[in-house]
Amino acid sequence: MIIHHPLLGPRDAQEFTYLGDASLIDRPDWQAEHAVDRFHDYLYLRDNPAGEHRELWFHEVGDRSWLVVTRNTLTHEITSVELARDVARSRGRSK
Amino acid sequence: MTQSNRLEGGQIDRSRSFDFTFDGKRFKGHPGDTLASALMANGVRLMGRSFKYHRPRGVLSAGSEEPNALVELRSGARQEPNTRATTAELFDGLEAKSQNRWPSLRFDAMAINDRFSNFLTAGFYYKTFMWPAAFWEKLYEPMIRKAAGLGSLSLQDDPDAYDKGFLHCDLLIVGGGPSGLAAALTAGRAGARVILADEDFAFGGRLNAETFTLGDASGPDWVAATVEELRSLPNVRCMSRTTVIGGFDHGIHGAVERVSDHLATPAPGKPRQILWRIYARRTLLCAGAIERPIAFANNDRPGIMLGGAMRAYANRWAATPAQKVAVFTNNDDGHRTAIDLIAKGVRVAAVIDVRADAPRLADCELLAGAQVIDTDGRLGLNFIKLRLADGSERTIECGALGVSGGWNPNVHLTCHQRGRPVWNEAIAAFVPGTLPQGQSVAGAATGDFSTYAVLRSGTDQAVVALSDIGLEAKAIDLPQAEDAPVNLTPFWHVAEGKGRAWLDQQNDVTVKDVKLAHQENFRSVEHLKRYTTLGMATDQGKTSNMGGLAIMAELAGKTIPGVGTTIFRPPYTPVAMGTLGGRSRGQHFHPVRETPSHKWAKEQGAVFIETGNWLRAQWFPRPGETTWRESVDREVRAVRGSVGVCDVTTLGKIDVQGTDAAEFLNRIYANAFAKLPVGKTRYGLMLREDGIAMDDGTTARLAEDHFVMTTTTANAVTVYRHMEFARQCLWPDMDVQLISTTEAWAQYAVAGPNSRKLLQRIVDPEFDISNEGFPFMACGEITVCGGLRARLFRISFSGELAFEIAVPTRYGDALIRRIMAAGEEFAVVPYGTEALGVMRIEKGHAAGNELNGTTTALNLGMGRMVSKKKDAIGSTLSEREGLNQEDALALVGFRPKVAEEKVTAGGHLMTTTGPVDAAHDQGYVTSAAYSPILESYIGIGFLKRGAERMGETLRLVSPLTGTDTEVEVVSAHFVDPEGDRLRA
Amino acid sequence: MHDMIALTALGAASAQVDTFDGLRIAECPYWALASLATRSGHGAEIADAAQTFLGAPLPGVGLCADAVPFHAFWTGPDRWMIEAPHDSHEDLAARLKAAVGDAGSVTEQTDGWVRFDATGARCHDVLERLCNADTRRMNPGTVTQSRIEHLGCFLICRASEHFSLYGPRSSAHSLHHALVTAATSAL
Amino acid sequence: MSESNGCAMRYSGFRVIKEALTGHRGWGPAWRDPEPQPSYDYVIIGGGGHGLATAYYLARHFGKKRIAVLEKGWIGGGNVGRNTTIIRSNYLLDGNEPFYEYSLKLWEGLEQELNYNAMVSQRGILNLYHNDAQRDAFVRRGNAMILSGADAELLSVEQIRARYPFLDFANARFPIRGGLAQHRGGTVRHDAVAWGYARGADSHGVDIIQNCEVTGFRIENGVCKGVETSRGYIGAGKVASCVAGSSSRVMALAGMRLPIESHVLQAFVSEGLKPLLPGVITFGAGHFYCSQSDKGGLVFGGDIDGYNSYAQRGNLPTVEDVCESGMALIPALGRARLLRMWGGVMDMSMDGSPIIDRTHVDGLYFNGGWCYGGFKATPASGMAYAHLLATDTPHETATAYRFDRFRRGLMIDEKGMGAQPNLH
Repeated sequence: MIIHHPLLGPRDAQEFTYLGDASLIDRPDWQAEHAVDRFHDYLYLRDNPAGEHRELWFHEVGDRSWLVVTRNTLTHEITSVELARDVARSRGRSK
Repeated sequence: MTQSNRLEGGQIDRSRSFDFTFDGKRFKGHPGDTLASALMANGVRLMGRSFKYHRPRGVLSAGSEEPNALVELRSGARQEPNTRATTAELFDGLEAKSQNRWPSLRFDAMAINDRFSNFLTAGFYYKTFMWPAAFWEKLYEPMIRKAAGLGSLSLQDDPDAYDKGFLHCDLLIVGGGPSGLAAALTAGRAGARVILADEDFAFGGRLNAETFTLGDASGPDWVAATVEELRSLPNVRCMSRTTVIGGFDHGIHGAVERVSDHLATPAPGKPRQILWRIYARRTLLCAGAIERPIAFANNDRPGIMLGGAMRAYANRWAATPAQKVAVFTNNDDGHRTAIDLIAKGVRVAAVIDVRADAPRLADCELLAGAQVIDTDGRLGLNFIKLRLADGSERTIECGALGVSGGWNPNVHLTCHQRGRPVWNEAIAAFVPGTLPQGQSVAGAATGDFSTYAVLRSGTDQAVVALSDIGLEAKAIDLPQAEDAPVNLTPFWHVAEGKGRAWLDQQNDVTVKDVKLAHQENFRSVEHLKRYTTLGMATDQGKTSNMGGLAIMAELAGKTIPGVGTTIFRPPYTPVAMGTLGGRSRGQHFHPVRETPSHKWAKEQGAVFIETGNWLRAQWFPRPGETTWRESVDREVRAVRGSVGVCDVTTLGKIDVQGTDAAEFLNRIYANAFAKLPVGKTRYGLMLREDGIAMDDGTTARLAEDHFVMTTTTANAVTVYRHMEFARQCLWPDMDVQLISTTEAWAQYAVAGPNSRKLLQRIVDPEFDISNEGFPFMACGEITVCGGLRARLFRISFSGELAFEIAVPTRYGDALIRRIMAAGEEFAVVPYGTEALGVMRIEKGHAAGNELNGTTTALNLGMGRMVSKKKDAIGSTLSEREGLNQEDALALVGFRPKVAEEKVTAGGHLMTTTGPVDAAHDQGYVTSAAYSPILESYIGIGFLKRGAERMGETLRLVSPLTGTDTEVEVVSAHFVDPEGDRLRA
Repeated sequence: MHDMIALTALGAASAQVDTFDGLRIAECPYWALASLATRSGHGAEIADAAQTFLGAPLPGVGLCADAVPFHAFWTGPDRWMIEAPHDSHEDLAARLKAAVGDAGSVTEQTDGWVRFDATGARCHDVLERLCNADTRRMNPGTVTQSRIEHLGCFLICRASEHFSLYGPRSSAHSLHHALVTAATSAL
Repeated sequence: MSESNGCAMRYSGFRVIKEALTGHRGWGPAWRDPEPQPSYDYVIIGGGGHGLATAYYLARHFGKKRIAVLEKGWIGGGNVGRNTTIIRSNYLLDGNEPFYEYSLKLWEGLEQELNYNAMVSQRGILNLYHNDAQRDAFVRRGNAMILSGADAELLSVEQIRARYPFLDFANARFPIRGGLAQHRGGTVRHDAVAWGYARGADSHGVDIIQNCEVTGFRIENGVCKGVETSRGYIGAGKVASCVAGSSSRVMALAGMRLPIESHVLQAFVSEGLKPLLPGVITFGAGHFYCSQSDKGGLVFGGDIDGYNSYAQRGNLPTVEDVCESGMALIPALGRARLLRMWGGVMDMSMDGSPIIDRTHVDGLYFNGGWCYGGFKATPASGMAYAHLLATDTPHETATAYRFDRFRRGLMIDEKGMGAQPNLH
């Protein structure tokens, strides 16, 4: 596969390490009510769609950016690639 | 041996001869020959035996689709089973053996199977061999296994080298026949980066096999001129002997270049084959078409072959399978075989055309509306038996029969990403359907079979493909060329005839087998394939699948596309495993990581051990020491008695900087880090988000905004990645910067009561490393040996007074020599990973065996370290009940009741009174060693409620190793439990 | 000054050079390296400080900057590697840190890496056996990362027929073996 | 036991001979192709090995009637039809080992049970180790196996060399230092398992309905009443999902999110070769395991590609990685050719262990999360699932395979990789 890195352009997926669903960005608040349940859902449950999937890839043999890749799990077609840091910020994550 | 069946002309170099042997018999051939063409020229028709019935078989095709003519090529360690004689290029001294026969190809004892073929129908083995139960493995299966397989491996290490590489292009053209050449010329002239790949050693495809002219030139001459121009273009890479084996995601293709297979042995340092990974912006498939046979009774005798192959042998290789041949066809193209063979002076007995209205095209007898209903000849064809249009029978004597059932576009590569081909009624064949992104198809692979049409689509499709990527190209001027339409009446098998009619010649699947599969409800195309093994042989059914589908369609009352197709999967043709492995062989399977003291340790005669990719000194034997234990015991005693030095560079080191570095570490580690003072080091326990221990190590604070973290050797990469995840994805606005410095610094542990005294001779005097000036867990940047920058950490894994000292790696070798020289007075010893391991077990420190991915902080006795007052990765989920059970495992130590008895790592703990089984398991020993200090074996491990069971006697059972030892539960801190020594 | 003798990554006192028809592969131990990373919100300051220190602006994505005696190349978002002669700049990291102050994080990287330079008309024929970088299309003054023999490496195009390859120092022998094997195979 | 409306016909050597002599006209269909009934007591979704085995045991051992297996495509077309055919029970953890050992025992009697020769071949499986830590872990595992009633033997290098002289003992980057053998492990002809269970289930009256895709669940007041399918609504007393790689897709129709990701695992077969590998062997220093089929092909595989996928195909880097490891272990393989590669969709769970459990919807049951180890589990999975469906209590060997183990922190993590499915 080829991932179009937002900074570096097309790169072979072999340079990357895969983590999983991009929802892993949305780490719950440790002080929230039912934090254990929230963490359980966050860590263990997956949509696992057959179709478009937003997922985290790490450019390990590269610039060490974490990327959010939108990829179709039926065809492997990739429709968008973003820097995970930007996605995290856009989802309200900060410090 | 004379080349009795060699004809005039052809593209072979008659000025030179090659000697070769087949089954020990000597023959001669010429450059340009394949093994098959050379054997054919020498009058050899019998080349192999089939898989199940051991039927005598000859060549069916003239290409990589060959199911029959498979040989063991070369000998010794280079023996290469199942090699297609049809693609094996002849070289001087070539050796080939037939396979799957005993004692000889002509007299094969296993041919008895053929007599019992009625019992050995599709799937018969599922219905029998069940009684008595024990006989399957003892009798039946060994029998079946012995008969299995075709050729054999030598079982010697493959002596050849393989290589890999990466290529980039605008347009990858798969296939160098007329359409591929036209496309390459189009794209090449336009300046595009082109790769033209063809599996053959000669470009030209069918132009080499036919007698067509292009404009004024003969086919081969046009090819030569075109290739010459292509080779002159710097932007075109012409790769013959290169098979594109598969199309993968996003335009990546795999291709195998056979660099040295046409040589007796590869030149020194040169690879046998290269696996290329081709990154193509666009791909044009010009893979041509493959002819298909017609099934009829006993259609598998040597001499019966595809019509197109027969004329390829005649035209390209000047060889004929027999002096008198016949042709059996359902289409006009079949007649070309007769025309061409007649032109070559071969007698063509008749053209048998199933079509009642067949045109008379060749200058020989035409039997329109006739069918071949049987054949005769034990090891090669002698007679064919016909049913004529008027219903009468006739027998014709001939040594070969060219069979033409039409052509199947070679859609293989269009389907590798699970595209399905679509049915084209006009040619009664599947043509490409939905294509993978970036791929287009031209030439015969689309179902256009005339020479002019394939040239036209080659150049036109190249223009379109390039315009897709913004490159402008012009169609080339096409020469005048043959432009005949396809005239064909679909005809798959002759219904008449008592004998078996073969579909898959290699796996011996007949029309009857398909009928039986249908009868037993194995009707889905995948069930058909799996039940009968149709198309599962080394040719993957390139010439047989269509026939099977057609017959199933007939039986099921469906159309052929209604039955479906099996899935084409890579590789297009089988690929040597060595090629896929490439350079990663033997010692170079994975890169080696050497420590800074490697060279020195080697000089000392150290024994090395793999630790991941690192090579570490395991121990340093001394003269007179006969066992590793002697060396390791000595090293441990020396450290605990005076001082030793150990290379600990392999521990991961991550430089953490930034104004939020402290808070960041506070969230990465389960224990508190925010308030670690500058100049101090702290042990940290890192959890995964699921609350399980991930890694541990010490982290030093060099400045307010600067830490150096150490990880275990094994987890250096994962921890670094995990921290980048936390930094970029969880807390993107934290001011933290990370970088690995693992191998930038050579780091040595200097341990033992005399370690300070030793280091005082290394560390420059302005740095106070006394216990007061540099207490336990201190750290700092210093200089050594007269001004070399260094880092010093007062940390201890051994439990002794100890330091770790680091200098830039290039000085690591000098430093170890200095330390050894400076320590002579204290009899300093180098120690390896074994002694390190013994001492950490004596101290009860957890390492990889304990941090096995299932242990919690609580298990490790560090439950209280997990701060509940802060957010750290893993802290929330570590609150779950399963991680806090009352009978949770706890890390404790074990000593045998009898000191000489061994403690077995991996042994399980049982009470002395209860049963010994899984249900009563109390825990297990993770690490064990002989402690020369305690003069006893010791172990550490996990025990249910371990902390409460000090002093209890347990059984340590290891039925696997045959040991059963009584052990006492003790503290894991065997040596210096109060830690006085390390604070000294 | 100390008198400690440095070894090259290949474990010798001096650099290894291998020559082939159309290619020279040389170990280059004579360079000091320091990484520079921007602290949050200090982009402008680091740019100024680096410009002052290096005499050239910090290079953009995938680019290098040359300003004798320095060479800088991009390694990731807001991260660079600075290269300088080891003889004169063994303390490169300290000097760089002094120059950028709290605007940047600086880490000594000198001995984290081994550098091999491949020069000659045939260098592409060998590099294509080693990594997936499209070296024939790389412009002088660009840098990319690639996987060579399972190792993560930097590949710097210094001129159309001159590439520097930085790989992990501990695997210098494996990397060297790969280079030589590929060169023998291809040339 | 009733042999109600199935097309039962006893197979035997005698029968084969008789049919051979009479033109094979007597062989009937191995299973029927019935039209779906309006409703069943049990509807099993998924005609793979596990689904067919579940139906078989439900009918044969629990005496249940009115059972249907709904298959989207053709039976046996999922992972049972595309795996590397290995059976073994060499597990470490309490939650797993008894289950897999039970499965192995069921394999041992399978052919007589089914009257179908699935070629269960206990040729042995050997896991190599290359360092002390691996040895210690294997010792612990081997002991756990023996303590659970399974067999295990620790082999020395010399013992391994005697059986596999062509492994790289001389020049290996990671030398072989020993191995853990389970002699009762081995291989089974994978397609035959599906066909054998299908034939057995059919002969006990189970309706096997191919080309019938489930498109929805009818759930009323928290109770599952039946399924919508491409062939119409089918009512059901109990609905049992058993769809492996498609688990998330099917259960999403019931509004559930699972602790499962679907990943692609590639597998490979070489050209047919004369016998060289006597048993199953796994490399401990890379991703490679291999056996040789009764037809002579080397059947081998390695690691999953590592990314979520339903595409049933993988990519080149994994192929290369597997072959590099193969060459590192057996340098003679250089001249064997890889014939075919394929990819299956693996239901990778969050701890690498399966789930056989009820769901929060009454009457809806779930079996999945088999990762790439589902084939060897087929008999026990079928039996345990049938047990759960028939009695609403878990089978004694499958009590740990619950959904709530993640919430409660009772993961069954053989590899210790945590909640990252692609690492299991």
